[in-house]
Amino acid sequence: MEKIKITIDNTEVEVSKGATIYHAAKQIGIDIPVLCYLNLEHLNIENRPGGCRICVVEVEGRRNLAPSCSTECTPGMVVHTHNLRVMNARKTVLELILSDHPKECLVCSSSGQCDLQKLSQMMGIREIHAVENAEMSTYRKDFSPALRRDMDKCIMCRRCETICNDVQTVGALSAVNRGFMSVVAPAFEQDLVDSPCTFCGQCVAVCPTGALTPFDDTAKVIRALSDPSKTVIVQTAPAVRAALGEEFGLEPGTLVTGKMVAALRSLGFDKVFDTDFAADLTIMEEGTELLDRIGRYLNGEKDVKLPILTSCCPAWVNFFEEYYPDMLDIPSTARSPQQMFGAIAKNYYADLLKVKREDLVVVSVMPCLAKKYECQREEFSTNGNRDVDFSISTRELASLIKSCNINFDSLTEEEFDQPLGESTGAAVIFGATGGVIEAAVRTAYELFTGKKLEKIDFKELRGLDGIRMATVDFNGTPIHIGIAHQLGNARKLLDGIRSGMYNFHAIEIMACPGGCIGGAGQPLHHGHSDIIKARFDAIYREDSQKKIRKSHENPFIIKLYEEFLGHPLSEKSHHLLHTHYFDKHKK
Amino acid sequence: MAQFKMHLLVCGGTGCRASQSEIIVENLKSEIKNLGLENDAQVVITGCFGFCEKGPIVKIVPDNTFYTQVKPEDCAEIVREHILKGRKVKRLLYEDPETQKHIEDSKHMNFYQKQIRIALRNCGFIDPENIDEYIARDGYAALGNIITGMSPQEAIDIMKKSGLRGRGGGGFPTGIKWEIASKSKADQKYVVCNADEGDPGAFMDRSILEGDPHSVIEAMAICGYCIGATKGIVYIRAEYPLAIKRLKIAARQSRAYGLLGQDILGSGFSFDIELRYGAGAFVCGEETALIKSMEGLRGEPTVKPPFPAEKGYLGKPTNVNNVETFANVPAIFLKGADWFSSIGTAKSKGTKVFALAGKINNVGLIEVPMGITLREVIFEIGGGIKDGKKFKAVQTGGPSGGCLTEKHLDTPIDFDNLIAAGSMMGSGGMIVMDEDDCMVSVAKFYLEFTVEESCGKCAPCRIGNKRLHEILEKICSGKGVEADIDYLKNLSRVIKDTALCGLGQTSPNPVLSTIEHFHDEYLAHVKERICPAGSCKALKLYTILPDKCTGCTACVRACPVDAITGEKRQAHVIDVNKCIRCGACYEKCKFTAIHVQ
Amino acid sequence: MSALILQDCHKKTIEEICIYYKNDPGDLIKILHKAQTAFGYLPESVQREIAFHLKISVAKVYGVVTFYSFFTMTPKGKHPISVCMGTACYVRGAEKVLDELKDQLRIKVGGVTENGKFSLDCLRCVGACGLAPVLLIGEKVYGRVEASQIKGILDSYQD
Amino acid sequence: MNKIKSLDDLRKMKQNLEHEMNIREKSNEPESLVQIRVAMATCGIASGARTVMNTLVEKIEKDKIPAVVTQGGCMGYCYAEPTIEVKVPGKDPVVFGNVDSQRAIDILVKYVVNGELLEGIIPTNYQTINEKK
Repeated sequence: MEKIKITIDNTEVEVSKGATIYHAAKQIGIDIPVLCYLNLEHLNIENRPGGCRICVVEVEGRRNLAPSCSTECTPGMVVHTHNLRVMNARKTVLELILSDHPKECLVCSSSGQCDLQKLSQMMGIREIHAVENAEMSTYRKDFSPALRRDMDKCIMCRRCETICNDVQTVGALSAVNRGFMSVVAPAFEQDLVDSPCTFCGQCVAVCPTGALTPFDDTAKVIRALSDPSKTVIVQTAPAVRAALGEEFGLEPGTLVTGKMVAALRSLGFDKVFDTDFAADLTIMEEGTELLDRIGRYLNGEKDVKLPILTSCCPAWVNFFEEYYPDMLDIPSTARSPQQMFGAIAKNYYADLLKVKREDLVVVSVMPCLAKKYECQREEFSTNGNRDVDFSISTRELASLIKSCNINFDSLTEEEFDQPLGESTGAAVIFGATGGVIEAAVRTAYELFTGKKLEKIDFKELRGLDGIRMATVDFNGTPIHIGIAHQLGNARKLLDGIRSGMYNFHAIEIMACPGGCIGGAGQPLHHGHSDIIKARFDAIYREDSQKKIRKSHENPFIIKLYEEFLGHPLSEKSHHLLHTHYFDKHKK
Repeated sequence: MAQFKMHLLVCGGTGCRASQSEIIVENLKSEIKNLGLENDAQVVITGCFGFCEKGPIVKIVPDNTFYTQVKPEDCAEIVREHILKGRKVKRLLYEDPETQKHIEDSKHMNFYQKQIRIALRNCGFIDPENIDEYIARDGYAALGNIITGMSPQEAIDIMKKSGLRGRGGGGFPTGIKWEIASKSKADQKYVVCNADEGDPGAFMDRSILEGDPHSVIEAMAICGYCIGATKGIVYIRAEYPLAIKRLKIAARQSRAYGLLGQDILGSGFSFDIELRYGAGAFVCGEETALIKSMEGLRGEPTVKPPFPAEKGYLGKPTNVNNVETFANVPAIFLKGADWFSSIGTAKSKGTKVFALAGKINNVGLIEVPMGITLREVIFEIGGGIKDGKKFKAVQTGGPSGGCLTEKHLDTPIDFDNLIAAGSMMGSGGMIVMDEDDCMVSVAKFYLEFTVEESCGKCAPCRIGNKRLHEILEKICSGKGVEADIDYLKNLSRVIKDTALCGLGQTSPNPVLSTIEHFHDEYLAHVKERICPAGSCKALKLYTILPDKCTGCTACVRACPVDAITGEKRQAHVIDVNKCIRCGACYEKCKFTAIHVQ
Repeated sequence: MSALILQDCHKKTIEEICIYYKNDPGDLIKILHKAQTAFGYLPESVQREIAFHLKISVAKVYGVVTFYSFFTMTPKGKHPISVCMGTACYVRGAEKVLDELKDQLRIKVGGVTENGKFSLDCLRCVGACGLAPVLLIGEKVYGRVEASQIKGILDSYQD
Repeated sequence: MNKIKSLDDLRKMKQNLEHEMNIREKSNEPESLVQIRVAMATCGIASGARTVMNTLVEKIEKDKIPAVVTQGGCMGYCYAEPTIEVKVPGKDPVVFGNVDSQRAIDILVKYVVNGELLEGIIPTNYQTINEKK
């Protein structure tokens, strides 16, 4: 790579050709502030519209200031990142942005998380020069089951637009209008529920302000907890334990399973269970379904639909219901772990406790916003009573813990309750891309071949590449597996299948970058994709430390089948653990 | 074939068509037929003559008779008197506003005397819908010479030598632009003609396309040969239906002659053009925004570099020039780079087309050599200020430009001098203002335009211009304070320094230049609460002239805020502090005793 | 925003326009121009249909429609009135003409009179600066318009 | 329309077409051309001015004489109609009376092209038609 030398703030720095001033500065420890710029290096996601103009610097010999995020270094360039001209420009531009931004930071749900707030603090903004009663651009607010849009707070960084279109290829959002009234919105500025939005929430995950925030049911959870007539149980998704600690200042990648359980118990949940239990259950059902289809396929049955697609991710389910209505028969019919847990809790566990379904409140803690929507789907309710009553996010759990005066750091680690708290390493890795299919392979291999698996780690299925393909040897039968995370990659894979370019037996798809660990309910990464990498490693660390690492060996799962379900794909299973899909256009 | 002795050239530009020039053509033709003069006189519909103030224009050659404001009912007289009997119809001749003399020969009109027409060489001269007339004037000869006898680099060298700079506003040397695009390697390249003229008050590109579409097509083909492109795209405003029509006709004719298409003139070079329509977004005049728009997207500019010459339309190297720039190209190759560079100033060669408008006698389109002074343009060609008022300022460069004043009248006009004076060439709009124009309001007017046309992508332009406008509004409504002027200045400078594209980077120019040249006027607004030009409604000062007031009390009853007091049959007084400047008293007073300042 | 429910013939028109441009999203703006010529405006249903044929998101189509001032989502009046607000017209009193029109028609810029007879818009320079201020009603150009003439001009549109 | 196949074809085509534009081209720079003005008032036309004009135009076109023919009103020499005024660049204008087709050609060939003096010049006080009231 060709190298060039430039001078930044009187320091010479050597950079690769093509590097931007922003990156060159970073190399020598100068952090130029940015607002619209977003670079998730590990995931190949970049948003660089050059629109906010906060990152401007002075380049000697240039007429105007240069946006450092998108100006390439040229040999001999002399850059000043903080002289009077630059500081004045940055401050003035920031004031302009603030002059069109509601000043309700104290009560904003992004308070403390907001990049704009942090920036104005950093820049020492103490007043906003503008005409009295300066006009603000205002828009209709939009509440959906998973997220809310308050676009008065939009600063047109376009991150959400880039994510929704270029990364996720969902196309729910676009910049609309022009000039002062321009904003990112669904078509006709209608509500998100009327758009193709999948509620993946990745727009929320990258929003630098409080314009896009999760729909928050924490208040209802608190009410349920304080209602003596209710038994409130909680399930926590695998990805939550790998990220929750970040909200309490712990290093990314710190596993806080035991502290999390302790905190939940101290919040007053009657039972603290694990979604991982349901994940093991999912593998039993989905794995069996996979083997059934492969078996029939190998027997030469013509109408067998392959590949089988995983169906744990509700945003992904929404995506194929919207865009692949012709392929609704290929995903696994197995419900997601969250919903399996809900169904078992309300139909099995409630009976064990001898409480009425209506008096058992099931709360889920999820890394995900789409789960908030999923638990509201009609098919997951019985007589208007949901299997999962409320879904709150990792971030919301953190603030609930904080607001209840619980000192997370000093908690003693505790264990999950039983029977719905036992889980295997296979369930843990559901939290990362490739994990579900690896878990399925671990079980399917043994069931298919009747042999014990020698090597439990399927490293060929792991990684953060957007699309991965691998072939697993099932004792002489090659099983072709495809993996994609982020919906744009899913689309590529699906289009390839539709056109006959790919031949897979099984495909795992997760809507969020890195899988659930990068979900929109997780602590915000603020553009640092290495955080996602750290969570990814933590998940596999937890797996390797587990005593049992294959779902079909989970003793409580075995017991559940013996006592209640019978066997995988039994009639009861079908009724409680499987679902069907809808063509969104026919709604 | 009949040998016509006279040609009646009738302007078929948008302006004259709006005043029934099509009917005029019909009437002239039928009267010629009536009198059996079909073999003597030919009626030709041409492009714009530029003298839009007095349209519709009928020009008769070879005697250069210039009839102005011709009405359909005048046609019979023109034919009977002039064509048949050789007597000019005096009352329709152009009358010099100074001498009040009718001028028989357009060569003697001040309007035309100082003009040199290169880009407009065929406008008002040929029938734009007839390719033969273009060919008769050496049309496509430049293209033919180049593609059969020159290497692309040789042609580029001529362009560079000519010193032609982009006429769209920036003034980037055209030859260098072509050279960069020619050196970019790609399987496909594009030549784009920017005809998305959007400056309010500038209409030269439209006039060229309406009056001489072939010159643009020829130049695009030349450019295509030079940079190695076989495809050309004209991005044109949808609001220009006539220009679109003429361009389409021209392209069709060129194709029929094989001057567009495969293997042009047996040279092996192929080139064709297509049209794309703008849809009402000023920012699409900026080349990166234009490219986005051509791709069917929102016309939002992108950060440069990469420049379109490296990565443009569909990611391919793209050369974008505007209409006027292209219109110069064939002439340069026909007459030589030396000829072209002999016209103009040291760094600005050739001519520039300006659209003269505002409070000036001769509104119209003119083409003058670079280096001409504003005084010559406004007072000689433009015929001075309307209604004998006093010249105050001239705005050049549209919303991106600034105001020039009395002290700039003798500055030679070229790219660099205008920038040094705080304005810019822009696309060539020139709006003349007189003593009745309030410069704060003028700045406000332009900001209103920018606010409406800002694409909204970058914060300084989206919000900053809005705030500038709000402050100007505040000053015009009499609520401004002195600190506002300082804030205007700082905000303007920051917007210039930080905005993403040319639109934002130049949008504060009207504010900065009016503050610089008319600081007193701003001060009068904020300190004395007076609008010296008397144009800001909220700053009008109403007083009662005691000697005229009869004390009838009509005004007292009209005043909605009881600001007028006085005894019956005694002179009344207006309390300035109470007065809301509604003007009700002024309307009611029968004795013109209310004085407005 | 008025809801136009597409009939089969409407759908066919849109399909033909899209096919003419090979369903190429790069020609979206041309397609929108043609559709607006065909329908007079671009209601939601038309935009949805176009998005469907071009296989792009409706949000993108809407984003483009709302970016360009030439495109409109409201039907125009029978006699669309446009006031030129170019600089030349502005300094020669276009604002007064516009105010008078607003008063007479009792609508704002961008509005349509209740009876659907007139709609009022501004545009930027028709290039008839010699005739400033200029007013267009339909295709007809009125030059050197004064506020006092407005009533007479409007009255001449009887139907 | 036939395709133009080469640069030569284009040049030939230009030559064939340019005469149609001559009148306009000439009007562009009248000062450098010989200006011939034919008096075309009623008296002139009655005496055959139109024929004279046609002859002039055709001859100029045929021989590519750098001259332009325009019409004028009555010059006041009704006794000598048809009359034409000829102004050679750099010289004072001269008026010829009683011009017929043959004389018109003579004037063109002898006076305009060869600069010979001809008979039949009407003495004037060197007023051009323009200045006449």
